[in-house]
Amino acid sequence: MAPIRRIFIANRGEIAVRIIRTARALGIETVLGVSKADRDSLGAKLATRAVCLGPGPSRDSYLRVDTVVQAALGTGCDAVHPGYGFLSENRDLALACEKAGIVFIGPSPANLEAAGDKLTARGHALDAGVPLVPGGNAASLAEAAEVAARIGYPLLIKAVAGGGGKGMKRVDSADALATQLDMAMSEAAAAFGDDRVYLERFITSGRHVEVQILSDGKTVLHAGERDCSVQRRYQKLVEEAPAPGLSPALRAGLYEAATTYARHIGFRSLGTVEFMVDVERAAFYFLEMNARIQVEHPVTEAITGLDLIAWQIAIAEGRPLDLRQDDIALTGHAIECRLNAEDIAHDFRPSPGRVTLAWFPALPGLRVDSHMESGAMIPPHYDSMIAKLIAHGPNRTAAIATMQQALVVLRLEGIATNTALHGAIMADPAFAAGGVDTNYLAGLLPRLAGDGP
Amino acid sequence: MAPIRRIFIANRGEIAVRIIRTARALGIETVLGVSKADRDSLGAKLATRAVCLGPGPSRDSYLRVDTVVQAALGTGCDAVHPGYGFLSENRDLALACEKAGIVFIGPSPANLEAAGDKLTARGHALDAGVPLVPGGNAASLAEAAEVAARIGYPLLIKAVAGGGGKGMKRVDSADALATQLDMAMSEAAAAFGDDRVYLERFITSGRHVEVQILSDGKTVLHAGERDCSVQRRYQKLVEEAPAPGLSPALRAGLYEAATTYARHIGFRSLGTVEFMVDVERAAFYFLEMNARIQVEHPVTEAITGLDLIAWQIAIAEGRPLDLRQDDIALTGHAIECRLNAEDIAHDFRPSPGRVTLAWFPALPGLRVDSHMESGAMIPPHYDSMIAKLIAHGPNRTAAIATMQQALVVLRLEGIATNTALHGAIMADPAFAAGGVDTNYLAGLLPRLAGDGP
Amino acid sequence: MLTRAEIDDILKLIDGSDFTELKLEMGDLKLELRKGPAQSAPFVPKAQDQAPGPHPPAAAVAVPAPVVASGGGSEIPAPLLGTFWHAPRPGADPFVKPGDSVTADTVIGIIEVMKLMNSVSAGMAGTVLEISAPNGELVEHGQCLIRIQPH
Amino acid sequence: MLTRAEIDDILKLIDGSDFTELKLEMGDLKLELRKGPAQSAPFVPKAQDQAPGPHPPAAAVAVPAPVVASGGGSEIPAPLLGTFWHAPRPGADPFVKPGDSVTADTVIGIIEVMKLMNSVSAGMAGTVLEISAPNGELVEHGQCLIRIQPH
Repeated sequence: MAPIRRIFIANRGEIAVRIIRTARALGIETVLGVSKADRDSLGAKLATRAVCLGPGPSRDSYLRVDTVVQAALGTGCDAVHPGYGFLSENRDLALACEKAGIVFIGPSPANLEAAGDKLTARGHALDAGVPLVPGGNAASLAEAAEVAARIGYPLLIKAVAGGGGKGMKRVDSADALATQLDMAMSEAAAAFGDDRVYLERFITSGRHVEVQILSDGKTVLHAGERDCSVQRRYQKLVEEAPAPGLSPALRAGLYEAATTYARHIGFRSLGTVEFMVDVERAAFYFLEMNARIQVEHPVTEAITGLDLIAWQIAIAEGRPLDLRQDDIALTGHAIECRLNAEDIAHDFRPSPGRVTLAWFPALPGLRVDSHMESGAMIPPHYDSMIAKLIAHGPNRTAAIATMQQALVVLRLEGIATNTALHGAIMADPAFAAGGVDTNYLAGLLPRLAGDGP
Repeated sequence: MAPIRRIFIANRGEIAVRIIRTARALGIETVLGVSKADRDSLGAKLATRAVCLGPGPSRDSYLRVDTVVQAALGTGCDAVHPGYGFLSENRDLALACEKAGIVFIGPSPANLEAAGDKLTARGHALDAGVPLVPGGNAASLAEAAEVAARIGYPLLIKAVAGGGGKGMKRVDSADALATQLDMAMSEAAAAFGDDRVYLERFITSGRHVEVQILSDGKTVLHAGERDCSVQRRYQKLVEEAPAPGLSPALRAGLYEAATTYARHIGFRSLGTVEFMVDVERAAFYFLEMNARIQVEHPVTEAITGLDLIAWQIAIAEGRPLDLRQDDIALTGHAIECRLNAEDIAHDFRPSPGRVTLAWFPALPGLRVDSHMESGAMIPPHYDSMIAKLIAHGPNRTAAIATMQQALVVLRLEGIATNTALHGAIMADPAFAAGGVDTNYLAGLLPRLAGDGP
Repeated sequence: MLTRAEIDDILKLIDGSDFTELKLEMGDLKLELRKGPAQSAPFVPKAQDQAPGPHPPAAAVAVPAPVVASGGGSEIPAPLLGTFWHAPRPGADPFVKPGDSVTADTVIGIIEVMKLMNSVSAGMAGTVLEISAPNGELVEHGQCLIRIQPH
Repeated sequence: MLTRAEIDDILKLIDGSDFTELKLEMGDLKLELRKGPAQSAPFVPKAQDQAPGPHPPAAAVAVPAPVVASGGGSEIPAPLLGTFWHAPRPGADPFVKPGDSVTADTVIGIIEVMKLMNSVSAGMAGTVLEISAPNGELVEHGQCLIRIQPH
């Protein structure tokens, strides 16, 4: 396959800037498709060219497969990078690119079907012998009640097409099932244009650990794991690599399961296999595979030294992975904090608006991925994440110290942010000890507000 | 001595931002004294408060000792940080601070006299048994001719009060002496308000190597050396740490000479002892001591992990250095490129103006110290340095690779910059081999222009 | 000439301030800006609120009222990104040419998105001054398609 | 009210554009800006070109012509940074008070820089509207000292 010369970026925000960074380093031109609300965004300035896809709301711009492909063709792009979210795991986009003779920088339509549809994904996990959380799909309340009776409460309803916590609902008892099912289905429809959901047993105490996969379709490698247990309402907030306190056997088991799964579905691209880990029982369950670059990929880049976007492009170009597993060495510890424009004092409500001052300190070991600059407008239409701080140090303590300094020193003004919450997490002894589970943040928040024990 | 609570920063540009960064990390407030031309600078936005000292020209603002001290008193500051250049080694400012009961974050007036006045500094070096380049002072052409007869040609005329190459002139033969002396004296007067100069034998092939000193007045430590041989007209352009290819014996000799000198003059603060190194003969000569933080301090911070500004503040607060020499470990290799707003295609003439786009990539191992942002104005009154890129890697090759990527990917538009020259240096096999001397850049420039061999 | 970037700058300035009125004169151009609920903003290109979804070739897309007055004409912006066609099919007469009178409903061109043809109407009555976007090339959302002298 | 930051924003905008004229009306305030060598800029606070060096207490500092018209008055900016004194010595009558008539040479206050007293004159004829900078406090270069209604 020919080298890629011009990439159409079908995304926005920090990941658009991130993709442009690597493209520039590789000498590849970029065309950024922006919504009207993102016309003046940093990504639009940094791309070789920006074209306006449509009005602000995502469904009229970033989520329009036809417009994206037309824009890519019309601007002479030979590849499309979908980033994360939006159309990143949309089989229709991958198919349309294939039809239009454009390289989709991601897995094949077949891979997307195998991994992107969570029900199919569970089937493949079963076939591959990868342990699964008990659950099943439900297209109606009757079917949901049936699955619930089999797996018991509490349970989680998840969007089949989902990701990022959207369309995800916890149900604690049978009488809440109908309402939560309705809400999950309408959220899923709104977020993904697909209201299919499935039910899964809720693991009350577990850690979210995921394994980064790189595969050229023949060689399947992992680039270590990430721990993403610090979540609020299934939205990851803090991620780190490696996962603290895993036994070598457990870690090896995760790597083996993740690569087995990827190999089983013939995966070719970058992806992540997510697990729920029950540390006490040294057990883990397959959750899903994300067939795209992830928000938290920089922590893996920090400890491996790999440029994952560059590898993703190389694989899309058809180049074989000229790496062996032993070439991927994990060095030190990295932590990422997601800074969101949200008001933590008012139930985390989004805080769009004009950023009057944006400045991040040049601390050794700190990387900042962001589309913020002084004067930037945060539109109300999209995700509230505005920056990722990634601290890398020789060990976890050093990474936390760097992160603490960054959180104190940075300036992000004009909007409310969750910076103080990150400061509280970094200063919390339970987080410092390492290995918190997915219930951790829900317990920390009342303590911080002073109305907990 | 009491902890410092509010620092008056008597400087501008990237070093003002750098000082604010550490002050914020330490919980210290900052007041930035700005000229009218710098009212809207990034530093003015980041400081707790900014006050306007006077009009744009430095002599009417940044160089006015009385105004600076009045501004520091009037804004309730308990300390003054002078940065580098401007009043950083001005004994009058240190004395005025002492008188006003304000901590001067730098050495004592006596130290400044011993180190800052280059003639006195040479005398101390002689006393301390540190090797010196042959030379002597000259207040008139007659005296200059006498010194020149003794040391021979080529020779260098240097400003007694000088630094940064200002007031420095090379004289190749006796008939050029009068003109160059005049020019050196008037440059020195314009730059430092002090026209005294001295003459020194010109070492035709040498490397500029300097040792970073930290001293609380009792404990004198070094933090390794920096090689600053890539210079254009005595202006450093690229610096690195450690210096490539020094023998362990030569390196140990430099450390010994630097700490001996600092101890001899009872130095207390951060400082740098500069040497000319003749690698072939394994010989070195004392040049001068800079009694301030230096532009190139980040390469030392990169390989030591120290925050030198924080140590400078701690020493100024009277806290003892709770470090031993063994605590300062040197890890990996770091390179700094100074990005200047200058037009390399037109004899490096300065290129002030409005920066339309400023963006630096968040590369792992890259630190960017800058006051640039999109829309920033570069006034014509000051130094043309607008950003420092510092690349740190496990070895020199890795640091160069990171720097090369940064130079390709960054965006600095609306003005001319020397980015391409840095790219050429990083790609040059002679630089890659390591250990170039101070003639290197003068030889590279014609080669790049295509009119050399 | 006012560039798009300058207009954006002015809007940003107005956006962040308490100004209620701004008048700008520059050569032929006279610019007046007012803030306040009772007055219409005669300046900002307005996006369609409805998504211009894929619809049958003949379906007329409601084009927003012309919004940028410059050089005596009003710009008709592309309601969606796609390939702009001057005529219903290759070789046919163009929908409109300079000098033609149009009403709000007159079809001025077609925007093709992945083989779906979306007709674009003028949205205002007037005389066509210029066909600004070339035939068969990509237009982005909001890009000027033609300029009209309003009646 | 126009704030200083807003004025700076406008100046930045003008600075980077090809505008030759800008009119701004806001309540009572009417602002007109023109670029071009033949016309004076009635808007930008002008810095003294001469450095206000340490000079004898009685030496009158040439204050630039008032430049910011706001609320009907003109601001007299501090020619240098220092402590502003309303009166020649503690307890004495102030140099000027609201309602006083001043000429260009009338001393309106003293700016002390490290024990050196620099007298500041009005620089224009008019009636004092307000003493804007407090007695005995730091004023920065360019800060408004008093406001004058020009004659």
